Amino acid sequence: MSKNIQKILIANRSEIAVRVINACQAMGIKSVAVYSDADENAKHKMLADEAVHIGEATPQKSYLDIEKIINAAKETNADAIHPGYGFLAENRLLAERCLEENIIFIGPSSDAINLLGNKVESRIIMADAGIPLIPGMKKSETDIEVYKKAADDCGYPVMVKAAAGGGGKGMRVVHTAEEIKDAVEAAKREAKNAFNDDRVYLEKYIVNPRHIEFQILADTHGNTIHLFERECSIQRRHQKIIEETPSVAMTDELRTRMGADAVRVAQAADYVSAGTVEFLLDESGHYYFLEMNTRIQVEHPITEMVTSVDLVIEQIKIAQGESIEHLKNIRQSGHAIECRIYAEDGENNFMPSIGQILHYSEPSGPGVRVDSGVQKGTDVTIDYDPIMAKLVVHAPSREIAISKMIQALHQFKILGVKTSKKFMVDILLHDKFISGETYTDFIEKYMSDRKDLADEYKELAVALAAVSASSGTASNSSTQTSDKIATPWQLLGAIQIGDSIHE
Amino acid sequence: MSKNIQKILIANRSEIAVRVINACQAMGIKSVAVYSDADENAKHKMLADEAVHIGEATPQKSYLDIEKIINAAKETNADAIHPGYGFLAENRLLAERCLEENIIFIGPSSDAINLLGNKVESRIIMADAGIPLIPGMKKSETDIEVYKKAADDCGYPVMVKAAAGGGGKGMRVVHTAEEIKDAVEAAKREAKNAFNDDRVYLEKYIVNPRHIEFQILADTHGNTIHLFERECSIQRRHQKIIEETPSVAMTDELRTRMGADAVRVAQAADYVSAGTVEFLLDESGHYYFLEMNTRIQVEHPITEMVTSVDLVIEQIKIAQGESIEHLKNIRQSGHAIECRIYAEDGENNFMPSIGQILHYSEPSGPGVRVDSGVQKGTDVTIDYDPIMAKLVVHAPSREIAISKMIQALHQFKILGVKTSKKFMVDILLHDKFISGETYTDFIEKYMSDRKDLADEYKELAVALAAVSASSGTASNSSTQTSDKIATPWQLLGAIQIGDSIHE
Amino acid sequence: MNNLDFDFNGETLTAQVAKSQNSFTVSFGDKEVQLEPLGDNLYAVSLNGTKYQAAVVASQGKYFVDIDSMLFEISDPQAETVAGGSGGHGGEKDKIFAPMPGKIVKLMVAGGDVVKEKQAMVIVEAMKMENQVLAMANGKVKAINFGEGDQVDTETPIIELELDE
Amino acid sequence: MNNLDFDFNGETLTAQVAKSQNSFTVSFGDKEVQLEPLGDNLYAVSLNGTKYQAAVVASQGKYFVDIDSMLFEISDPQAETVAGGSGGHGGEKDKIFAPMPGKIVKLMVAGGDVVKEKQAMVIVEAMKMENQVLAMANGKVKAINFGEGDQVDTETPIIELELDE
Repeated sequence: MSKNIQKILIANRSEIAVRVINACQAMGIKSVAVYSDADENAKHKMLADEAVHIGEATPQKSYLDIEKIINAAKETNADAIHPGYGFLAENRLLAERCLEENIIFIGPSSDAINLLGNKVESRIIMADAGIPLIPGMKKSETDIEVYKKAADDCGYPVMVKAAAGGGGKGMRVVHTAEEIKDAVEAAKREAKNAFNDDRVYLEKYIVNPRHIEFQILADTHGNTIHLFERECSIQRRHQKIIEETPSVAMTDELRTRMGADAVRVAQAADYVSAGTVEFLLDESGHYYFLEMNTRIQVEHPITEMVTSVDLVIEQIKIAQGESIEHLKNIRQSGHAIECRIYAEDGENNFMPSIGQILHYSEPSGPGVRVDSGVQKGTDVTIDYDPIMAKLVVHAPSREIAISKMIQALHQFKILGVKTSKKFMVDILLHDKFISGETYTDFIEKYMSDRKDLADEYKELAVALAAVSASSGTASNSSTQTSDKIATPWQLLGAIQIGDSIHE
Repeated sequence: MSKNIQKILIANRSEIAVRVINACQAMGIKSVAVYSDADENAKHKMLADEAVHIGEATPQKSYLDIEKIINAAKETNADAIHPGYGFLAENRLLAERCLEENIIFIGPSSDAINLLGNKVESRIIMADAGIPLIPGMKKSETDIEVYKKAADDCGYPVMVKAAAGGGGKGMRVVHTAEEIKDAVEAAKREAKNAFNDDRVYLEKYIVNPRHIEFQILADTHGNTIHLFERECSIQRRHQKIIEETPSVAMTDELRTRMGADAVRVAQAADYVSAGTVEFLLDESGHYYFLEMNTRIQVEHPITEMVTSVDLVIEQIKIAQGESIEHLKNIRQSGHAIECRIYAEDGENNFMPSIGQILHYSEPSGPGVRVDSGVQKGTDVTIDYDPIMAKLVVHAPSREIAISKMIQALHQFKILGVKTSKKFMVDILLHDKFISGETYTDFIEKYMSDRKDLADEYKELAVALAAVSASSGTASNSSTQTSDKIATPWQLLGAIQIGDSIHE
Repeated sequence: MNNLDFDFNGETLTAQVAKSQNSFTVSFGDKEVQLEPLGDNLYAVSLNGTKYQAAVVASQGKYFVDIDSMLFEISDPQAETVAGGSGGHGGEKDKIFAPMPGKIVKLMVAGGDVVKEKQAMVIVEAMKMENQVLAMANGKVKAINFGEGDQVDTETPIIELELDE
Repeated sequence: MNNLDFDFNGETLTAQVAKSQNSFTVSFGDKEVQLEPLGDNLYAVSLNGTKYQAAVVASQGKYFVDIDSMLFEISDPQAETVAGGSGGHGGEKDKIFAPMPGKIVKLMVAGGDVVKEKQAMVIVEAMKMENQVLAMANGKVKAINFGEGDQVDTETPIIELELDE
C-alpha cells in the first residue's frame, strides 16, 4: 500500500540538502528548502522549488527548531520531511511531530530512533541479540567516581562518549585517572551543545581498530538488507575525513558474518529506512558493535558507487511504502573513495577556516562525483559544520581509485577558505595507506611529521600571482573576506588528533 | 606476459583525448597530447603531461598524418599510442606503423581493422559465420547501373553507405531510382573526405529499426566477452545524439542471442581490444549485423555506468597483455543515458555553430558524469567535429534516468555557441520516448513540429540580460566571437533528417 | 532602480531592475522575475512560482542566455552597431552566401542557369559535413564568384542572381 | 614585459611576466614557469618539466593560489595595507585573542593566576567545535575582558598577561 509523495521539505542545509533536492528532481517530487539568516545566499535554498525562511543563524533558532520545520512543511503543503544528517535527523521528537501532523518522516520510527539514539539502552538490546559489544559503563552517571571505577574495570585507555552522540562531538579518549574529570565535563558540554543532551558514558578503548560500518536498508514489508561495508578509519578529531569501500581488511567470510550481524542489529530495533551499523574491527579480526546511526550517512555515496543503488531514492521509496525486494541481489563492483572537503586548514591542525569562496571549480569525468553545498560567492561562516563538499571516485581497483582521487583533489579548486586537500593527498600517497594499514590512529601515527614543501612551490605560486596581477583582473573578486588565521590557538581535540574512533 | 606501458601518446583531440588522459593518470601512466594550430589553446593539450605540435588545422596535415603521429611518439619516447575514435582510430596503417616502430597500438590488429573496416569483405566473413545480414551489394562499384540494379533487387528504400564509413559520413537513404546517382556521388565525396576512401555500396533499408549495439572486450588470452547492449536509435543526420542502456526493446532471451552473435563476430575477426558490434533490430525482433567498429565508441560511458567497468583502462590493460578473465561475471545495474553536446543549433536543423565559449559550467552530483573537451575560452572552429562534451547519467530506472538527464541538461551551461540541449530535453519529455518507441526515425517522425516557446520566456530572458547589464559586468567576456547564423542554408543530410540509421 | 530597454525578437521590452542584498527583481509592468545568483553568471530565476536554472554572459553587445536549456541571444540596444557586418544576409535574396567559412565541394549551377526557390545551388563543406545552400527566390544566375575547391568566407557572395520580378 | 615583486613567506621574489598568444612565461632569474589558461582563474603550470593544475584569484590585496592542492596566500606588496588590523596577532604574546569569532564556553584561569607557555587559558566554541586557546609565553594574568557565555571577536583580547622577563 504505497502513498506517492508529492513534495518533500528538507530539514537541513548544505550538501546533504542539495543531495536530497537532486533525488526529488530525479523522482519528479517537488522540494522545499528551509534556511536561516546565514543561508540567504545558500545553494540549497536556491535550487529547491520553494524555500522557507526559518529564523536566525543559531541552529537552535532555525534548523533545530522542530516547530518551525513543521510549520514550514504545513505552510508549503509538503507531505514529507527528509531530515538529512545532523541537526534533527536523529531526533525522535521530529518523527513524532510528523506522525501527529500526518506528514511522512523519511526515516525510521521514533521508537527506533529513540532506542538506537540512546547508546546505553541499545547496548542492552544488542547484547541480548548476541551482537558483540565493547565492555564499559551501561549509562550516564552524575557521580564522577562511577566513571573512574568503570575506567579501572575496563583498564585504560578508555573512551568517554555522548549517549546521544555522533560526528565526534562529545568524545574524549582518556589515558589516566587524572584526566577523567576534565574529559567528562568537556564531553558533557559539547554533547549539551550539539545534541541538547549532556549524558555521557565510558567504555574500553580498542587499540589499533578499524572503523567498519555496514549500510542497511529496511522496508515496511519485512525486508532488511545490508549493502556491504565502508571503512572509515581515517579520522581527525574523531571525525571521518576519508572513507572507502570495500575495506582492505574484509574477507568474504568476515563480510558475511558482520553483514549478518548488522542486519540483526537493525531487525532487533524494528528498523525501517536507511541506517548504518558501526563496528570496530581489531587487528585479530574481532569486531564490536558501536552504534547504529538512524539516518543517511555523510559517506553514503561510496556505497552508491559500488552498488549502483541510490540510497536517498530508496529512502524515499521506502517511506512511500515500497519494497526493497529488487535489491536483494546487489553486488559490490570496483572500489570507491570519498574525501570530505571541509573549510579547515589541513596544514594547521584542521583549524576551521571561514570566509567567502572566491573561486570554485569541480573536477569531472569518468568515475568522479562531487556532492556540493557551496558555490562561488558562498560565505562559509562560523555557524555550522564546515563541510563544503564531498569528492567521490569510483574505479576498478583500490590502486586506481587512489590515483584518481589524488588527481580529482588537484582539480577541485576552492579558493578563499582553507581546505585539507593537500593533507588528504599526502595520506593517499602514504605507503601505509597504500598498503591498507588504515587504523583509526593513522593520522596521529603517520601524518604528524609532514614535510613543509612550501619552499619548492615558491616560484610556481608567485608566478600565478604575477599572471593574475598582470592580467588586469587584479581584484577580480569580491567582498567580505575575513579569514584571519590563528596564532596562539590549538584545537582541543587536536591534543590527541586522530587517537581514536567513530563517525 | 604483460608489458607495462609507461607513456601513451593520444592521437586525437577534444573530449576523447581528455578521457584517455584521465585513464592514464588513474593508471600512473604519462600522457602525451598532440595538437594542431587550431588547438593551441585546447583542453587536451593542457592536461597532458607533454604536448607535441603536429601541424596545421586541416586534419590531413595534423591529426590524420600518420608519420607526424609516429614521430611525435618517438620524440617523446611514448611506448604506446591510443587513437581515440575518428581520425586514425580505424586506419590499419597506423596500427602497422606502430608495429614496425615497436610502439604498442592500443586497439585491434591491423588485420582485424582491415577486415572489419571493409564493410564488404566483413559481410562475407560474417555471413559464413552465420551472422544475420541485411540483403544488398557486396562491394563498391564504378558503374552506377550496378547500384541501380542492386537497389531494384532489394526493393526501395535502399541505403548508400561508405565501405570505410562511420559517424554518419558517406551515408544516404534513397527512395527512388532517380535519386541514386546524386546520392552515390555525394556519399563518395564525403567518404573520400572523411576516410580518404571513396568506396560506397548499397543495401536494403530496414523500416522502423532500432540501432542496437553490443560492447565487446577481447584479450590476447582468447577471452572475448560482451558488456551488454546500447540502444542508439535517436539520431539526426545518421548521427547518434542520445544513447541509452539497457534498451527497452531487449528481453533476456534476445540479449543472450544477440550478445552471443556479437561475440562470434569479434571472434570471427580474431578481434582483440574494445570494439562494438552494431545491429539493426526490427519491430518483429529480427536483427541484422551492420558492422563492427574497431575502436572505443563515443557512447562507451553508458556501458561503463551500468557495468562499473572502465573500458579505456581495460583497453590499456589488454594492450599490456593482461587478461579480462575477471570481467566474466559482469552485470548490468540501473539505467544510463548519454546526451552528446555538439556545437550545433538544435532549433535550426542542427546547423554547426562556431564561436568562442564565453561561459562553461557543468552539472554535478549523484549519477551525473561529464566527459568534456572544452572549457571557457575554447574556440569552436570549423575544422573538426563539433562535439564539445558528453553528458551521462545513471539512475536506478529508466524513468529516473530521464528526469535526471533533463535536470542535468538544464544545469549544463555553455554560452557562446548553440547546442541542442533544448531539442534533447524535448525528446526526453516526449511521450513516445518515454514509452520506448525509439526507432531510428524518431526525430523525423516526432520532432518536426516542435512548438516555438520563445515567447513564453521573453521576460525571463530579458530579465537575465537586464541583470547582467546592470551588474556592471556588461562585457565580462572576451574576443573573437563570430557565430554568424545562417539564412539560406540547409544541411544536405537534413533533407531526410533522421530517416535512418547507424553510428 | 534602473530602466533598460531590450529587443527580444523584434519586440521591445522595458525592464526595471531592483537589487536587494542577495537577489534581483526585474519587473515588466506587473510581471516580476526574481533572480538569485548561483555563482559566476549563474542564477536561479523564478516567474509565476516556477523556478528555472539560468546563465547569462555578455559579449560584444549581445547577451547570451540559457534558461532551462532554452538559448537566447539578446541585443543590447545601447551597443547596437558593435557586431557590424554580421547578423546574416537575410534581406539579400539575390546573393548566395556561405553562412560559415568552408570549402566549396560542388557548384550545382552554371552562369545563366534559371533557378527556382529552394533549388540547391552549391555544396559547402564545413565541420566535416557537406552542406547545401539553397536559392531563396526564383531567378537566373548572374555571377559565380568562386570555383570548386575554393575556400569561402561569409562576407563575399558565392553566387549572384538576377531575381524574377 | 613586466617586473613584479612579491612577498613569499618573508622572501621577496621578482617575477618577470611575458605573455604570448595563448600562454604566459614567468621568469625568476633563470627559472621559468609556463602558464596556460584553462578557463576562469585556472591554469596548467609547468616548471622543470613537471605539470601542475593551478588556480589563482585575487581579493583585497591578496592572491589565493592552489597548485596541485597546495594552498598559498600571497600578499601584493603594492596593496600591502589593505588588509589592515587582521593578519593575526603573532607579535603580541601578552594578549590572548580568539582567532575567529565565537563564544567563550570556559575560562580556565582567573585574574592574578601564574600561567606557563602552552597552558590552556580559555575554551572558545566556533563551528560546533570547542577550541582551546593556549598561552604563548610564561606570565601572570593581568586582565580578563570577557566572561563565560560571552561572544568574542578577533580584535579584542580575551585575556591580557604580564609576561615574565
